[in-house]
Amino acid sequence: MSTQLSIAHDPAARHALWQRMRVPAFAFVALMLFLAAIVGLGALAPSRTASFIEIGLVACMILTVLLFSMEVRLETPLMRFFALIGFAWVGILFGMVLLDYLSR
Amino acid sequence: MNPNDHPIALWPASASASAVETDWLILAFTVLTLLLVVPIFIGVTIFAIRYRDGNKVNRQHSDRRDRMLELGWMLIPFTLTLFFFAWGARMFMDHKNPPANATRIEAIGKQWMWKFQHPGGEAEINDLHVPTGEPILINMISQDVIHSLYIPAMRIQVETLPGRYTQLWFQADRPGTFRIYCSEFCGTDHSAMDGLLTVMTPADYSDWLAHSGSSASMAEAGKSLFSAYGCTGCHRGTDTDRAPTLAGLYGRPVRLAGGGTVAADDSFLRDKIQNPGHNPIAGYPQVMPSFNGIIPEDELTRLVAYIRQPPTTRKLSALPTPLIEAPPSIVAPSSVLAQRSPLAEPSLP
Amino acid sequence: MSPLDITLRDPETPRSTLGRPPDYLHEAHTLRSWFFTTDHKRIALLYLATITAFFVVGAIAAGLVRLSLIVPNGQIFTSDTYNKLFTVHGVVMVWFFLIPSIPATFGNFLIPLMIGAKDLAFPRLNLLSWYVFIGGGLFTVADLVIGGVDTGWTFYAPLSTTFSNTYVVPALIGVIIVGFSSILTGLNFVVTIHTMRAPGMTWFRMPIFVWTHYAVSLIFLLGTPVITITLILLVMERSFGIGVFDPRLGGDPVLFEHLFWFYSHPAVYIMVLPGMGVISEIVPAFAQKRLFGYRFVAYASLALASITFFVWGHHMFVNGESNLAALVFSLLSFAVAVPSAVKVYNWTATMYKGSIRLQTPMLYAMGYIGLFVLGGLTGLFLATLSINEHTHGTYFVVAHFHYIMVGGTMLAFLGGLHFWWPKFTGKMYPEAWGRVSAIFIFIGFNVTFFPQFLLGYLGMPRRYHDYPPEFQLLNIVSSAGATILAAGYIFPMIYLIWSLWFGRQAPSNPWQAKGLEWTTTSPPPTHNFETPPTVDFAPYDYPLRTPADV
Amino acid sequence: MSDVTFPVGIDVHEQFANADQQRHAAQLGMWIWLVTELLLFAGLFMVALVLHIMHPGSVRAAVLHFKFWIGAANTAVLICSSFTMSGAIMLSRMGWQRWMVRCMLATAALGSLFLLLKGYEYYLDYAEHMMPFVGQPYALEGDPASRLFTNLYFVTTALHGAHLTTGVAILLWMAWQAHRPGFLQARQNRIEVYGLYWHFIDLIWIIVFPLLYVVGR
Repeated sequence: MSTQLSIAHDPAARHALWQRMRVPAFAFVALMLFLAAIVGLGALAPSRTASFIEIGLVACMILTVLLFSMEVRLETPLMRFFALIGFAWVGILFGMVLLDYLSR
Repeated sequence: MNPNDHPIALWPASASASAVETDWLILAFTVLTLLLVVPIFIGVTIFAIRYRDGNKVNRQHSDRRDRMLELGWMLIPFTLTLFFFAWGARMFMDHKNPPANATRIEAIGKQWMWKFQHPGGEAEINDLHVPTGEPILINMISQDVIHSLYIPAMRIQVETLPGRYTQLWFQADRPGTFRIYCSEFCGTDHSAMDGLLTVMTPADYSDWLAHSGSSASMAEAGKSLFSAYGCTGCHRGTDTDRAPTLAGLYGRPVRLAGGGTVAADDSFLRDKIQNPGHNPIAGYPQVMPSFNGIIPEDELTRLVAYIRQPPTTRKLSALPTPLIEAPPSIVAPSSVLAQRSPLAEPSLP
Repeated sequence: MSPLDITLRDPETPRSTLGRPPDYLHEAHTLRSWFFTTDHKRIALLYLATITAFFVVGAIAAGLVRLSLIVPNGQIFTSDTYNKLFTVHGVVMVWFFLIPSIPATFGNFLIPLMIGAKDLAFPRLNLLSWYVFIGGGLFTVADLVIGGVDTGWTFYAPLSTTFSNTYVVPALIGVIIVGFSSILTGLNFVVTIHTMRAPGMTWFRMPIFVWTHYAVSLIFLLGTPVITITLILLVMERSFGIGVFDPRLGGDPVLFEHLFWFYSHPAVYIMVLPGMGVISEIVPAFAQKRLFGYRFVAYASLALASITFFVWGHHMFVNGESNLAALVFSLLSFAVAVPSAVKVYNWTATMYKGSIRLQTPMLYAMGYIGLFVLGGLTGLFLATLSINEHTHGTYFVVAHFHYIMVGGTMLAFLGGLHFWWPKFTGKMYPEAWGRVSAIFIFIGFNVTFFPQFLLGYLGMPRRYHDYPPEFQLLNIVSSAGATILAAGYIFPMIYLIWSLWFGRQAPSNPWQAKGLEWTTTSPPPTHNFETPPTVDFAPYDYPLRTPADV
Repeated sequence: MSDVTFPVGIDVHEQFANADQQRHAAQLGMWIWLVTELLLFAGLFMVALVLHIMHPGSVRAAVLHFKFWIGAANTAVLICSSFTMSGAIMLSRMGWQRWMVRCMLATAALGSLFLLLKGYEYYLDYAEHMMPFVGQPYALEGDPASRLFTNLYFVTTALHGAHLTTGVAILLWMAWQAHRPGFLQARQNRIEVYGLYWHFIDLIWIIVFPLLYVVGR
């Protein structure tokens, strides 16, 4: 059995936890705000322009999740590369298919 | 190759200026290819012999790299081939822009036959007769799966898609009999979906037309269908009370209810007859019934041919009031598309 | 310099075989030790046996297709049988032989050896991917052989969704399952190459074989999921009529082609790139000379793997794609010529002033170079828009991709099999038989497929069971060539198996080749190296013949 | 017993040289798997985009039938679950194994809530005749193109639901493993790697929700 440290009500440990939870909490709040904006736009002012703004907001949400929740900002360049390459390839797929559909 | 060719001909017959140019393109490209690959073949062979293990030859070399050499054999062949890209692209764009005066033939691909209809209404199965010296535009659609109308003597093919018109054109410059194929695999009798293209002198062609016994031109046939399916009930001449007018509609942009416009081309007209509720048009409530599965593909082609006519020749205002009182949705279909159920997966033995 | 370094630097130095632990083949003999192994080398042999079996199925179907085409009016089989036969050939060869062939066998066996690792990063995942592969493969092959499918390997909608009356759904499900095997293999390779390299094994000390497998793994990872979801949509369409590819509901069959070729064009490079890796090992070994332009060849592999994702539309020039898209796809397709040219010219330059031994693997490699060049350049013909308008859907296309896939992948596969056979099994194959079969395959292949270029330009459409009589002569020539080719395939199957029992014991490095895999015993011990290697030398460090040496 | 910390670490498998290499490999492996997941869903997003372009009107008709507010609530639920998952990861790094298990159970509960809401939404769709493939008459009969988008909605949400169900199952299994002391000492790595998966399923839904429910309204 490993050594067990009793830290039941150790204020220093709790403080360390809150320190660590600051970034996830920030991501949580940011995501909720973005979501509120998207839902608000979609519910109150649906239009073509609103659609483009919504897509922009989705991009912000994706970035937030990647950078802060999934901690890409702390990762090695290799992990960042693999976090990025999927989106780059989605870009190729979308770009080349839309090249056809938008010019038909 | 074609029925009367020599059995060991190594070059296909050609029957249009464009086909001859394609041949020149491929010949010139072959010459370039040989220039690029023959050195490799010779090099591999000579090196394999000369530098064979045990041969006493000078093998002195260093590890130094000539970057220019490597960049050179990367980029020079590429640049040379780009010339052929440009040549091929120019011809391709020519093939996509038919002359305005082209004679228009409607084609329908279905499992497993080709149906052609001349502007005067003469219909043919699998075989096609065309005159020399006149651009021929083939406007085609598939009734079921994807086919591809392939005329090797013209060095051209375009696929026929279900639900959408595609076009190809050519101008034959010598009489003869040439093969037509379907070149996109389309099921059991794919290889039986071929026929003969007979290119005739203009005189022979008009003679052939005169003896082929057509009762009505495409547009005339379309006009009677327009009445028979009850379209005249709403689309009356230039009257726009109940439905948008179709006079002069062809080729114009149409405003959609959802925003944006779409050009009223063949595919649009066909789509509107089949699925009126799809992408509703601005200004009119969607009340038209769907004719999906009710009007067969060849009748659709005739209807579109009728709507495509300029209003003066069509005299829409002189059309009679509805001939049929019954709502169009219960008009007995003359032939419903033979469709197999998507659920008809046979059970494994 | 310690003795260890000397053996690493110069693999010709014999190592003591006394008192060494049993190698991976002789460590255990139970069935359980094979079917539950996590040793990458044993899994590679499981794959080898499996894909050979699939190859035999596909080859028999090809033989029957060529048999049928001897006569023009299709009297030998009914059209349905013929259509099912070429579908068996296409589906089995593409999905169950060519795509896994080199990566799953040689890649699995050699990547850890070449980078000096004990195993792949996820050995259990590796075993799982074999089970997934054989599960999906047997499912589909059983469906194809017992029931039959007549859509061709391309499964174009709406033929496959609505109009075909054959057993399409099980075949699709099998192909979807096999896709996961590709993904897991690719994932394992990428992680292994990134994290498991021996100390000192930098990126530019890796053999080109590892580079090409890295590039292939990226294609597996970035392409396969798209074909998986596309085929899932196809299954849904056929089972529930969801309509995404059904024009009667406003769907678009051309969208299927886009999604299909987004994977299936890069899949060509899944087949070709590993072959290039094999050739890049064989040519320096049998010329005893460093690979010319190593860095260019390495970068060219990555360039091919990325450019290939931009060119899929060249399969659709006449399929209703927009003119602009056709122009762009055509231009980008020409760009593929650049990295391909790099490889071919660099292999040729490697032979220059080498010390060349024309043993079996080298014969295959030379054949590969010739056939790949022809296949690649006819690819440029097809990428030229107006030539494509004539040759699309004809035997010209068939000949072109067989030059790439048989002339390329198959010859590289056989070349690599002979090259590494001593390492895999510890036995030498009979050299004379090897050379005879290599020559048979080269001649048989050309007699089979060169006439098909002519047939295609003459206008014979592919997948035709009943063709016009004027094409008969060339078809007979082609079928005759297929007979020679078949003989060339049967020889190695016999003498390689024979060599397992009767072959001469192989030394650690029979070809005096460089590379970490030749520094270990033949066959290697279970954990690949008796002592973990440290690398401080360049790849392909064959001796330079500087003026001082001559 | 609940307020104790445990040493954190991993058992090294034999093919790896050290724990760092193994940790690195596992992390990279998961990222690569997520790349393939993204491209899997990208095929569906591509179809959705093409339908948006080809049939804007029909797509709008279908979108107006989808349960916008349930979709929005579900997005919020997943964002909350992402937060609890982050909590579990942070706690695992500090060695607070008991609290970590609680966070994992909270995450699994939120995931299940999502699935329940999704199930209810499917029920409402069924009741409104928005499930044409089950053979019932379809609410938008005159507009066949809208059926495509409706069907795509079911394929996409079902595929996402399958991923989430798998995720919840793995989470519960890991929580069960972690209820004994010593989990973090041998397998702390697993929770990190699993966390990436959970966040990514969340990210996929963040794309799915606007693409299917919001854009084109």
